[in-house]
Amino acid sequence: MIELVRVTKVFPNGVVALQDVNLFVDRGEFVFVVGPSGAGKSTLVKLLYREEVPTEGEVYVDGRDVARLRPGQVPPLRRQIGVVFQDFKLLPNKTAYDNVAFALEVIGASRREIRRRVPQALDLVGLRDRARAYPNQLSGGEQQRVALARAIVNNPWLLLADEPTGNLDPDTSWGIVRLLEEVNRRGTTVVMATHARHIVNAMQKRVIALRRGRVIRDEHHGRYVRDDDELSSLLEEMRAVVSP
Amino acid sequence: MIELVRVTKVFPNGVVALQDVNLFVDRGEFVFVVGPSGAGKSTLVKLLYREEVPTEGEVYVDGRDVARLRPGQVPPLRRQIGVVFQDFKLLPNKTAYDNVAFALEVIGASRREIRRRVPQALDLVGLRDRARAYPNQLSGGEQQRVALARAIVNNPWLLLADEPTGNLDPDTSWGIVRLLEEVNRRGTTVVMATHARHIVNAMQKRVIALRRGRVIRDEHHGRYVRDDDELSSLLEEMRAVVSP
Amino acid sequence: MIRALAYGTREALASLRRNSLMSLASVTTVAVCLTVLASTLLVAGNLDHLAAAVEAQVQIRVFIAEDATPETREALAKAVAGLEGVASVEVVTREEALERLREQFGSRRELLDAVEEMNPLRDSLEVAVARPEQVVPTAEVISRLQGVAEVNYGQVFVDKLFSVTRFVRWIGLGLVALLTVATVLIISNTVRLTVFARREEIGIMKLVGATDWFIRWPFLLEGLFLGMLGAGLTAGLTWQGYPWLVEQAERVVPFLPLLAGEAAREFVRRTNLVLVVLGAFLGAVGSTVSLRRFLRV
Amino acid sequence: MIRALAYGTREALASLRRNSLMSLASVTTVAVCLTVLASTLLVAGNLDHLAAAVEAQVQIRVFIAEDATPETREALAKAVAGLEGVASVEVVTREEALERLREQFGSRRELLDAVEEMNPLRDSLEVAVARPEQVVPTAEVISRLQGVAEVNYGQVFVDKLFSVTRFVRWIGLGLVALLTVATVLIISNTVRLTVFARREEIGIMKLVGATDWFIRWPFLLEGLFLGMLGAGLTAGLTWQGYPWLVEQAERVVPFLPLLAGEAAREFVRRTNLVLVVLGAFLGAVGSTVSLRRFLRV
Ligand SMILES: Nc1ncnc2c1ncn2[C@@H]1O[C@H](COP(=O)(O)OP(=O)(O)OP(=O)(O)O)[C@@H](O)[C@H]1O
Ligand SMILES: Nc1ncnc2c1ncn2[C@@H]1O[C@H](COP(=O)(O)OP(=O)(O)OP(=O)(O)O)[C@@H](O)[C@H]1O
Ligand SMILES: [Mg+2]
Ligand SMILES: [Mg+2]
Repeated sequence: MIELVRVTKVFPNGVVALQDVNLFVDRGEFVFVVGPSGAGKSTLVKLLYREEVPTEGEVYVDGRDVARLRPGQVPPLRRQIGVVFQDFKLLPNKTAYDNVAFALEVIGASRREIRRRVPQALDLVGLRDRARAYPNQLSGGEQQRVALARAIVNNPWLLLADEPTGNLDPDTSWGIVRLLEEVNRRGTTVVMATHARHIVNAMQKRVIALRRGRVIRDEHHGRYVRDDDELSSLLEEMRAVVSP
Repeated sequence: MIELVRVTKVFPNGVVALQDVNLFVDRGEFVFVVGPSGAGKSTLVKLLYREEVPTEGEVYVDGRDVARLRPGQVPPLRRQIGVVFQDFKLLPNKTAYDNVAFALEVIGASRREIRRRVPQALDLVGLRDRARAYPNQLSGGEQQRVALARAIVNNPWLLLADEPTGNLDPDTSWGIVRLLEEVNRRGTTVVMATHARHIVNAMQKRVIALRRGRVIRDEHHGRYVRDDDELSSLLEEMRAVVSP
Repeated sequence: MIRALAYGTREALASLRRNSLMSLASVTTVAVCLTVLASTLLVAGNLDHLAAAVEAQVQIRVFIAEDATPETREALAKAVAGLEGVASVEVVTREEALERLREQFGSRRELLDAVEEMNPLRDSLEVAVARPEQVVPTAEVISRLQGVAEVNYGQVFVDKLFSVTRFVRWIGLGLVALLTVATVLIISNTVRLTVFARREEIGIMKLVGATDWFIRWPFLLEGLFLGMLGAGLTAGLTWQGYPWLVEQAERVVPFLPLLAGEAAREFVRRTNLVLVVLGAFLGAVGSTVSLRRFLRV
Repeated sequence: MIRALAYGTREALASLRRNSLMSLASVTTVAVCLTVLASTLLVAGNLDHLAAAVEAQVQIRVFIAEDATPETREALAKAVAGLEGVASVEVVTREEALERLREQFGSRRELLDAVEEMNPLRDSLEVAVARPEQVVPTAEVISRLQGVAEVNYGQVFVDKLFSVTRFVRWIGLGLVALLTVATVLIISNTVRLTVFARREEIGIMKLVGATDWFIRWPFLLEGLFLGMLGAGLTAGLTWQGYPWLVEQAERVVPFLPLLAGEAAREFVRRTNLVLVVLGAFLGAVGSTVSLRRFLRV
């Protein structure tokens, strides 16, 4: 359960990243957050795991006002949330395996548990054979998938994925999205900020569109842009395919 | 002019990133490099500006065997090439403006020249108003565009763009691609590794497809995948749009 | 708890391996700092030892009344020996006193032949005290004993001597204090820099939900290991090096009272203990404290 | 060239500002190291000064033949004063010599009343030499002059004294050497860590086409500034602190010959010059050398 009440975020340098945002996401929902570059998608996501705190308004995650948490309450919050960061944020001194294991070590899982679940998670993102590679030995898309494996390995009730397919080819992207759908079906709330138009359109999930820090659209079974724009661009593409 | 002759790249940990790759790109061409995650696209690009050297074979850039350059000849090579790195590689301690200016300072441009060309470049990528922000104060897409501005600001004869639209929404992506096309029309050779299927398909440029380190396709007026796959997936999407 | 310890140790060792360049730099710095500190401690210890040796040479000379019999003389010697703080008493008869004087005159001793038969000197006691600061009160007490004609301990000279030894000890202490502060500052700065070099890592850990202690723990152990390793190097150096140096010095200045033998070994042992504790403490606490500003994520 | 200098300075200053935490840590470390080094230099300087003062008190006593007239005595004094290396000559008549002896005997001076009229002492010259090592050869030369009965400079004592002063100087030198090595190691380690913390930046610059010198230049200047700043702090401290310390010391041990006044100022001035040069050099060269391994991209 996520709720934003009249949230405004102004950065110290004066940039208004979010303005008067109201939002309610129920447990178990699958939500896309879309919008042009710099619209405030990442900022919205960062508010939820308290990398940022709102300048005004309240952010409730699982019923608690995130901005009012005492320092000691922040780690427990974050441990219930899986995050795929837009810039991955893998630990450079740990292998892919250890990066994923870290999310389990943090919650105090036993070594047996870790040995069981980490390979599973790496399997799910198709990286079992790259487990021993360090982040700087992985391709962009591989790093992104390690980040995803880390986010889902401890079965969080909330998964925040910030552009989780930006470095993936369409096929792999689809695999990842199906994985997210599966995770969602098992009860995890998924919030995914993305630019992948085709994925958003095909998934028929709730779409929240941001523009210059404001919510300009919030539709169930939504699409990346409004239908008419979408159709015309598809037609244009078809023409290109049919007559090279 | 770029030529790869029987290039193989095996990383110290045994991963074969490129295998027996032969390639010729003429001056002024616009080439897409596509392929699934981990196919070797970034490795191919890295060979061209000598971040990596081939294990076997030769890489010629502008007629010189890049692997055989003396250390002192590497900076001049790199200064003639603009690179948009997949992970941006912006200098964290410099503002957007200073990051772009750096590429000019490196070639010894005068301060007047710098003051003239940096704002122009930032304009082209739509970031003039974010010039004073540091990388950690920019959104993912904004950082990516700063990286692009840095790559084009000194009019390189070769532009290597590794996934330059991965963090951009479709509209902004198109703007960027048009910019690359414009740069190409002015004479710059452009090599762009990408997953943006629609862009590749619409652009009707040469497409080099990699798979597991091998070139599996090299077509002029190519597409992201073969036509029949493409058409069927488009039809599927249309259906989704027309009947929600 | 055991799991945390195991985890922390594993992480700390892995990090030492992965950041070997940084580890090397820190260990060297710690070792160098502590070596300098140890040298200063050893120099200060020797200065103190030297001052004590010089001070121990201060004696009280007690002239006995000319009419005293050998029996009163012995009785007085006994009484003085029984006083608190008196280390030793030696009886010097007037004949012995003249003999010493003769020796001092050296080649011109014929000068004293003239006074041989009349010998104007008196019997005396040479009294050594256990601790220098007891010279003045002890002399005071002795002067009030029966049969004592005069008490002499070279007041002016002793005052000078004591102010010099005090000064030398101060200098030693001052240097040790300076070096201790310097060591603390430098080691904690070094630790701060190594933590700084890994600030991103720390931020990432926090964002993934690690508690402060979960992050601190491996850093603490790593600092502990580094500090102890550096201190260990220093300890090995002083353990081997100090006796060698003393040996060299004794060849040049055999008459100087340097800390040597068992006493020296004991001193070096204690110094090394201090160093290892200090190194471990600075490493552990330093890295823990330095972490603080990067944990606010 | 001018553009490079301007660019480098701009970059170095910007980087100092942006990396203020790291800059602070390095400046502190440099300042602390150099302060310790400066203290050691000043202590060593004073030890040397002290040793020289003690050595300067060694004199040659020349006994004049008993049959010498006052004229030959004066002639001899002149001849000795003319010798190379002789700093001063004082004539001590036998009467003066007896007077001195009497003073030395203190309360027991009546002992000498007996020898008053026969005075067995001889006229003598007290010769001071300019440099301690001239004592032995000068005594040798004097002993061969006419009218000289005996030459005495307390051979055993002088040998001991010289080996002590030599030893003290060695200790001072040893400490200075140790501290210099330590300073070099610590500062270069610190610089290495600051460079390490920015290894990514350096890699990026290279990938964008910067030459090694283009990257090095700001780092070099930054190291130079940091080193000079740290040394400057130390210089200020010694410049103010040393005279104060000497003042304090002179209150406690006024008779000890410490480096003070103009000589001290000159010494501190020279020490500070060395420190600033050393700081600047270590900062500049340290950062340049540390860069090397990160430039291989
Ligand atoms: N730490 C910061 N300080 C100042 N401004 C910031 C900061 N972080 C983000 N911004 C600004 O806030 C705006 C919103 O940023 P945000 O990262 O939320 O965008 P986004 O929607 O995620 O964009 P993208 O799709 O490019 O990732 C941008 O204009 C950005 O420059
Ligand atoms: N430094 C390295 N050491 C070892 N293996 C590496 C290294 N860099 C890349 N690889 C491996 O080489 C293969 C090709 O990597 P590359 O980065 O070229 O892929 P890519 O085509 O760019 O993929 P993506 O689309 O995900 O960015 C991958 O399997 C990757 O794990
Ligand atoms: Mg974003
Ligand atoms: Mg890549």
